[in-house]
Amino acid sequence: MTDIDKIHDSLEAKPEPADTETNNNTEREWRKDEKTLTNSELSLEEQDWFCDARPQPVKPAWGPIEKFYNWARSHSLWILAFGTGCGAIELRPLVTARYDISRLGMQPRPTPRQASVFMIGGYVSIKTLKRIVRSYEQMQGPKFVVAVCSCAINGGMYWDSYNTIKRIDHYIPVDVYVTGCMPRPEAVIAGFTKLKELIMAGKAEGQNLYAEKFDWYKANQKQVIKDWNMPDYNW
Amino acid sequence: MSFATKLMLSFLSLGVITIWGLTLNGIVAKIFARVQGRLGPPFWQPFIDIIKNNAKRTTVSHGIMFYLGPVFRIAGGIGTYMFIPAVLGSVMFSNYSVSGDVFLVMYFIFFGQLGMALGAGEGGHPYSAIGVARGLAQMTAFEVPFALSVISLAVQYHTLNITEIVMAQQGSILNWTLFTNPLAVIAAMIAMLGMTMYNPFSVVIAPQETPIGPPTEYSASFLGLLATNRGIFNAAKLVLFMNLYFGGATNIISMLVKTFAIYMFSVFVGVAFPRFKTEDSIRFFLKVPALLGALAIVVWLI
Amino acid sequence: MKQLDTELSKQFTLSDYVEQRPELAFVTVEKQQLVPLLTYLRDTKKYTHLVTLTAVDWLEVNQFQLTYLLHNYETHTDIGIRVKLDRDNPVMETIHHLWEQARVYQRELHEMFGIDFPGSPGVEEPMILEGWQGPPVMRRDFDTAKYSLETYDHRKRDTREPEIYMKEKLYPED
Amino acid sequence: MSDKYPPIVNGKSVYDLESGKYLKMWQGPQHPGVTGNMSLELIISGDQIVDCKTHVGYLHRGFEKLMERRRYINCFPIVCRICVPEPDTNEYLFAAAMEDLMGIEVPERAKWLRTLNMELSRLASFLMWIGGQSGAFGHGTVAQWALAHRDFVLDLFEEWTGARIYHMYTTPGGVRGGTPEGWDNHVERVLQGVEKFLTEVNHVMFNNAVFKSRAVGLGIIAPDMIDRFGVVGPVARGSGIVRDTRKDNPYLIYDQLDFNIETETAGDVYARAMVRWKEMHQAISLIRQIIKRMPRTGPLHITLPNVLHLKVPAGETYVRAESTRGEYGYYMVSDGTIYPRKITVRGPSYSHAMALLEHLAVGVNIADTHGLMLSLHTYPPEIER
Repeated sequence: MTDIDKIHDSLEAKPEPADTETNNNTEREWRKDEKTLTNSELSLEEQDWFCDARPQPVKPAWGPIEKFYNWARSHSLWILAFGTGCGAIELRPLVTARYDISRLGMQPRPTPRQASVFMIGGYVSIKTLKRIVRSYEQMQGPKFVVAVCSCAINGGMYWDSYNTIKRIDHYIPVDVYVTGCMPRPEAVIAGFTKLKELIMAGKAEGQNLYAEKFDWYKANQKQVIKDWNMPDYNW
Repeated sequence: MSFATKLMLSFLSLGVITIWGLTLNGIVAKIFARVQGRLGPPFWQPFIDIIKNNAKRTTVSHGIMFYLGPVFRIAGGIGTYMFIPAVLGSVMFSNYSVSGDVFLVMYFIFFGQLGMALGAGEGGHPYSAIGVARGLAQMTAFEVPFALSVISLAVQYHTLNITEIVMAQQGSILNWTLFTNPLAVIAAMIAMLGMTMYNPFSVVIAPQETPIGPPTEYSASFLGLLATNRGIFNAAKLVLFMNLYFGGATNIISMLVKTFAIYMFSVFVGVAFPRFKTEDSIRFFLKVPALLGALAIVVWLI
Repeated sequence: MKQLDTELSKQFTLSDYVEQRPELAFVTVEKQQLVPLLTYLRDTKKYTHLVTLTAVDWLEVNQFQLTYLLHNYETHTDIGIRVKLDRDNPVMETIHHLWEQARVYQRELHEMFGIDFPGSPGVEEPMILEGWQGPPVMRRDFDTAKYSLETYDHRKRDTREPEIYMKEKLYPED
Repeated sequence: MSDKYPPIVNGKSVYDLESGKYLKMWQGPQHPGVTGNMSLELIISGDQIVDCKTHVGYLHRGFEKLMERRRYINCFPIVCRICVPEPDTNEYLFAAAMEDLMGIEVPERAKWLRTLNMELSRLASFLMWIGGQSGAFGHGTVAQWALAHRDFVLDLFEEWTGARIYHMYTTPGGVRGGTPEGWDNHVERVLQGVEKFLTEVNHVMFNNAVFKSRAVGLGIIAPDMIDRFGVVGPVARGSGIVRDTRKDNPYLIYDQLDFNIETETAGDVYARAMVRWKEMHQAISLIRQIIKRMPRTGPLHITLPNVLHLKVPAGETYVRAESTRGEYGYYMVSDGTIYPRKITVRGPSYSHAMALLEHLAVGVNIADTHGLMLSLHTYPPEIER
């Protein structure tokens, strides 16, 4: 079995009966300390498969070098190709001939490992939020989040829906918001330009924020995702 | 000339060819964009991407083989280049051409892919595994016409040394293999389409069919290494084709112009075609191109 | 359509015939007779296309109404078959053997209304809501706004009464 | 052949992943080849799919629930969001269901404008599809061209209705406004561009040997599957079934327009693509006819009482229209209050993406999954609402 199988199997796996867990837990205590996560929602077998290290904030490099790095980062923003809501429909004009963000050094990237920008397109349902958290945690830092559409900001017209979250910044750190329903592609480009400015100024430290306030974010996520059956932090 | 000077000069030429290869990639992205009706990224975009990838703060490794995958890949790229004389007669660009280096170079072309396959396999992602399976299958297929074409050249020139093959083509444009052995050139150029992994043979790294093939799990500096290798490897392959089929180069300007022109062949095919499935592409390579290659050998044997 | 209704009435217990448009009529049938009626309509009367299968919650009379909408491609007419179910114990026969896509509709109804279709493949699996722990959401006694306000963090916003705000903004001296 | 596929027990195939014969692979929701936000759970053996399961629900917002607690006019901003790339069908159908229950006849000019609105949006939706279909087979160039032309069509919408994506143009009892001055010339210019593009698509995509080698014979829908799976629209017409809601149950002014039902007989991906290509020409011709014959004066909408307190008479109805994916319908139940009792949206993607795709994907090469999926032209938001 490969990694992704285990992950997806684990999404459907039932939690282990409580009695076996208490029996074996003592054997595992030796490797738990304040730097590891409990992964308590997983079965014991699954706890062996997944990494239980906590994300750590990473210090920026020495001044001028970090400035140079930030310049490179801001001129090579790779967007994760994950259309999470209606906003994804404007992603296509953005990457194609009319608005063509590739001239700004951006391109869509099919795998989270290689992407650096997560574009949240609009409303986020609970089922998608789970995947967003997974994808976001799999991205390698520094990573940035641009939340497009009003629904990602305050729930928008789905404020009374039982299945959408109302503000995305309680679940993952957001760098730039773009309002509108739909925001025009120009507005999204303006959002990306703002993100570039933030990166150049060294202010887009969402990854470190996530690592520092990890417990708060995790508690928020677990509050709405009722069937949390994945590791606490997805490397 | 001492060994140390020679080594230093070789690495200098490697630096030049890396920059040229990456620039070529940038220009190609620009050409693609223009055909598709957009402006496209600036041609220096590959350099920024490499800097950015190396500037990533975190990365994920899945074990020692995963780590070594890109290293093997770039070793394959450098190895390919190091045994080809890029510019005939130049001290700096002559590299380590020895007798029989054609086969050494062909081995290195294969070597990088194999190392990458092992590394990507340890990543454990099914997309990587499928990409690796597709890549190796397709590579085995396009190696057939290419190898046949190279053997035809060996029969034609009675040598396996690239420098000697280039020497034999000097004098007039009519001495180029392109005109003396067109069948072999056609077979090899079709094989090159598979090698450069543009459409219609791009299913290995296709973003839609299964994203994104072997490098699915690679991030940060691993990806930077792979991107650097893409520059070196492409340029090295182009230099090899130039030497074998297009009369080589006697100065650096003609080298740059010829490699650019050869690259454009696969780019213009790539921009106008959808991509083949793996089975289709294997079937394609083993039909007409392989037959042409075999015919080229037969013609020269008779 | 009226002619079809009279023809069907000879075999089945039909009631509440409503002709909404000349090509669209609705009729209620007994729960037990539904599958024979649908089979008859499909095989004999050429109502071959299952347009949709949906449910309406009549909370006031403690009933679910299932609506099976069929279309005839030759006469271009639609007939909607209504079935009333007891709201406390909603169980209905499955029709996935008649139309393949019915199992998807039944799976959705099972999830959204809690109506059970024994024998329908995969009807127990969650389709849309993952890890949902509340009551079936489309039932009318489930209040989505209340649930949303209780469960999710809402962004605080300045809500101003337009009349007062305009007065303050435009005529502060009044 | 027979032992390659896992046995099917009780409608579900049973496979043992531990045997090493099968590999479970997920595609989506984070996957550039999947349309929108849905995922496929594939069991593969070698390079072939032996079992496919569609997972939807990533975009569920509970429209049908939200509409129960909104007044009729308040539903209008949200109905168009049910189908993002082609919202106008939703707007028209919601209005039509209300008008049917209330017994309202809309003015003649509004009917023409509604038809024009829907045909333009049909063109935009098909252009989006052509981008997806060519992209799924790796033809990025055609995809880029197609989406650029779609954007020009959206520009027309913007000039006309003020919005690019969600137009909210059709209101109960009529439409929001007429066409602006000089707009007809812009339409003609864009249509000429699209026509030129379609000719190029024919050269570059439909006559391309690689595209043919992949699309011909892939995902064949036999005519006997049509009724069993509830297949509608261009997918059915690709299998030689002559059905089109616009001809069969004419609504608006389609009975006054001159067009034929386009069909192909092969039933594979290529045939479906060809049907859509023809229908794009058809849409262009219809837009030209409408612009030529459309009444320029007259009322745009009838006067309704205070719409916030609008009561719709009790009753139930079903209205349908032909969208780019096929028959799109609204089933509306009213209990005579200011709130709708129940609205069910019957999206064609529903049966196509779930039951039909799961059936068709078995035996297909894994690289062809997305070409097959795109050829069914599914939009996930309308599956889960």
